[in-house]
Amino acid sequence: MTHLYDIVKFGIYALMAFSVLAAILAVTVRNLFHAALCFAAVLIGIAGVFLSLHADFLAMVQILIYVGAVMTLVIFAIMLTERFGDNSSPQNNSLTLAAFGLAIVSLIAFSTISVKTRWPIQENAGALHLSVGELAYALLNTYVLPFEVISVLLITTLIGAVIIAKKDRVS
Amino acid sequence: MIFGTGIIKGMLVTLKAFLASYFKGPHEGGIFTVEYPEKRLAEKERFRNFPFLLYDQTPENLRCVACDICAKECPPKCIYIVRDFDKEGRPLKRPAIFDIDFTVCMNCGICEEACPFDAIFMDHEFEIAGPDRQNKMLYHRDDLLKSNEYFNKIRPTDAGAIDARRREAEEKKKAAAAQAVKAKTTQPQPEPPKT
Amino acid sequence: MAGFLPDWVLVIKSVLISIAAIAFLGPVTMMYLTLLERKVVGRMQNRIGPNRVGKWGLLQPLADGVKMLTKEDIVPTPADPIAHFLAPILIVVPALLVFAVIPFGRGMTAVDLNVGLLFFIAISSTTTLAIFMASWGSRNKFSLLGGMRSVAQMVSYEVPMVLSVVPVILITGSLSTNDIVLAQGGWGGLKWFIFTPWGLLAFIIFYLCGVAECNRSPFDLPEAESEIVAGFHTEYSGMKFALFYMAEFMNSFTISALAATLFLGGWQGPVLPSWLWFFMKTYVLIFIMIWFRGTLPRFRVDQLMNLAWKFLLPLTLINIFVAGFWYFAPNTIVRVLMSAGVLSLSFWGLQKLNQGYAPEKRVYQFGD
Amino acid sequence: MIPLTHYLIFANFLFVIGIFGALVRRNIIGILIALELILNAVNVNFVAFSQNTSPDPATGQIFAFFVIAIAAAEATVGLAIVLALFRVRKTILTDEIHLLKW
Repeated sequence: MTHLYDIVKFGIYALMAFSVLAAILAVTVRNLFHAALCFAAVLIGIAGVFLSLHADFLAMVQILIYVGAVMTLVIFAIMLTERFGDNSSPQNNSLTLAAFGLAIVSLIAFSTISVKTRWPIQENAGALHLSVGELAYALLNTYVLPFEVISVLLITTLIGAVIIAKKDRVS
Repeated sequence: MIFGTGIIKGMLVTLKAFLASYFKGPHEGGIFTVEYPEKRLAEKERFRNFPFLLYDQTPENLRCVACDICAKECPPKCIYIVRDFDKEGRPLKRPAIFDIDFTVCMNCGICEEACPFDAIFMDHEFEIAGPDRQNKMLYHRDDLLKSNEYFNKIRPTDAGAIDARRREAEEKKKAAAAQAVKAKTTQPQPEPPKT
Repeated sequence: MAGFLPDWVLVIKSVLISIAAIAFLGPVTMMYLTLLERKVVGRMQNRIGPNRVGKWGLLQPLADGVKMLTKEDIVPTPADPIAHFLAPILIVVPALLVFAVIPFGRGMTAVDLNVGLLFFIAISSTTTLAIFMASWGSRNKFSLLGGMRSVAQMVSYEVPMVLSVVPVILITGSLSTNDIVLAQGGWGGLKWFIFTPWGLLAFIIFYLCGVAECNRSPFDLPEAESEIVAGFHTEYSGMKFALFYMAEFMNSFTISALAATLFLGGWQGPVLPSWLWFFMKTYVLIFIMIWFRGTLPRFRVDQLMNLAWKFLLPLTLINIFVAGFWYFAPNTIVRVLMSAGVLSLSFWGLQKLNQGYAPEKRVYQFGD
Repeated sequence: MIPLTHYLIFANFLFVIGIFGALVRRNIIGILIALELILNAVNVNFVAFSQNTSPDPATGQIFAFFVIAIAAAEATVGLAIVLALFRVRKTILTDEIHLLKW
């Protein structure tokens, strides 16, 4: 069975590399529509990573909400605001070099932190599978308050977004 | 009116048509398509397609006398006739050349009505295809010839009426001829000329 | 076999077998669904439908396939090459992925995920992305219009579809499609959910939204031939168009299969083998979809949206409430009557509410 | 299977790319995409930690749900603002929007 684990492990690392590459493309590609598509690829990659962490309900929710809904929103916004001719203007401003330097520095800093510190790893670390029932139990018992607050927040966002984006009635 | 009943009523109509197509005959709402090459619908008698020339018994005794009336009457002018002459140059009552250009002919049937000698009629045979327009679709006299039996087969009533009329004219002519012959025989001895 | 295979090869072999089965089943069902559709719609219009190629037209799909393959594949010059090229692929991928979760027979589910149903809904919601790419990539106003319409329709019909599935999950207590089918096994395999009041209503709503989800018949506004040529797949020809066509038919198969699984008891049935039951139910539902196509005219955009947001959505919310009551109420006739009463009352009420809908007078911004 | 640190490094990469994108992009929607990237990186961290270190693995995933919900809400409002802005200023490039009042 070890060969199978190796194949699966290699698959996951490939998925991670694919998502990082897609993320880099999503940030640097000039044409915004392609950037949004690369971002969708990153989301699906991350859903795959969630699957590797045995969080399959979360992976499905991620695909459903992010790729299904948020991407639709982003692409609608891109379509409504993109004037055909102007995607030739350089997408990045003068900060590029400074931002790149900051990025590299912070990357190194975070990585050393995450590698150096000894995290309190549980012994049955990767083995436990979480059933949807336990998840629901946690969501509706221990975390019921944030659950209700989130629903209120979503309603207000819904109404707020409609009001902001509504064409004001020509009186 | 409850929300979905209109839709259900419409659906039942199509379901009835769907079931009828399996169990009903062609005239009670079933399928009436005739699958053409294998099965055919009989043509109506007065169905007109391109004209053809008629001959009695043998292709030699053509009914057409090259009177050129049909060529004159033909609206798109697609008939071309040249009279036949015998060796001494005397005109004969036969066409040497009788061409119909099928690409021009519009199957109107005026030539059939105009022909006083019952020589040209509209055919039922419509599956005509030629490799090219110029020479293959220009039908000459021999291609147009068809027998009287064929004419009776495709248009029994018209052919019957025409044959009856011709036979009757035949008898009348024979009777007249016989009568004329008898008249000639009864007075062979004219009185001697008065001196 | 010489020696027994190491166990990891067995695992891979079983995976490959199920992949091969689905890769074979998908396109073949698609081909013969096109033939079934043309025959049935033909029979409804008193004509025969294709019967030239092969015995009863059985080889017609092959002929269509060859035609599609040999057709020239035109890419419009202003088109955005990447989006234009990727769109048909990204539409077929979810259509095929979704086959993994459908229980074809007693033990015949390719991948028995314990989040099977959510997998189905999540994957079928990614097709909006591919439709966006197709409509935006081909830089053509018809396809853009078609793309916008179809995405608006798919998003607004996805909400009632997902909510209409919640009662089934609530009653069976699990998201896995296999458990759902097992839960409908009582009365000798006939205890289907459709025989409960909330099940019937949820089935109708799920099925309607399913038809809208694959842009078929009464909801085929996005590819309305008469209005916007062919919607988002206007600029496609040859093999790419065949992929769109295949995705649409595979979606209609999977939606009918899932509706059969959730409400008609999947492969549960008294005597016949389990997979036969499954395919019979699915094909009955596909026949109904084709029947819709043979009868109903196309919806207007506002009727489409009203139906989804003002009629189906409130109905599903009430349905979830009734299913909750059904779950806790004792198993007596009172429970049936009450839930049936509440549901029919709400159906009638909502229909009355929607009756008086007169579209507000349009305000023209520029033309007075 | 896969040690925790590999997940953390993956999340760091995404996080850093997100920050770089947010700083560098001129188009507001580009910035919104970068922001979503950062939130996703945070999600990966949540789930990785909850799977490997916390006694009750559900906590991480629950927080990931909340992050997804808030990210969706934030994206909606952000794009509504972008549309309103585009309607007024006909452009959504950040360096062209520098006047508070017209």
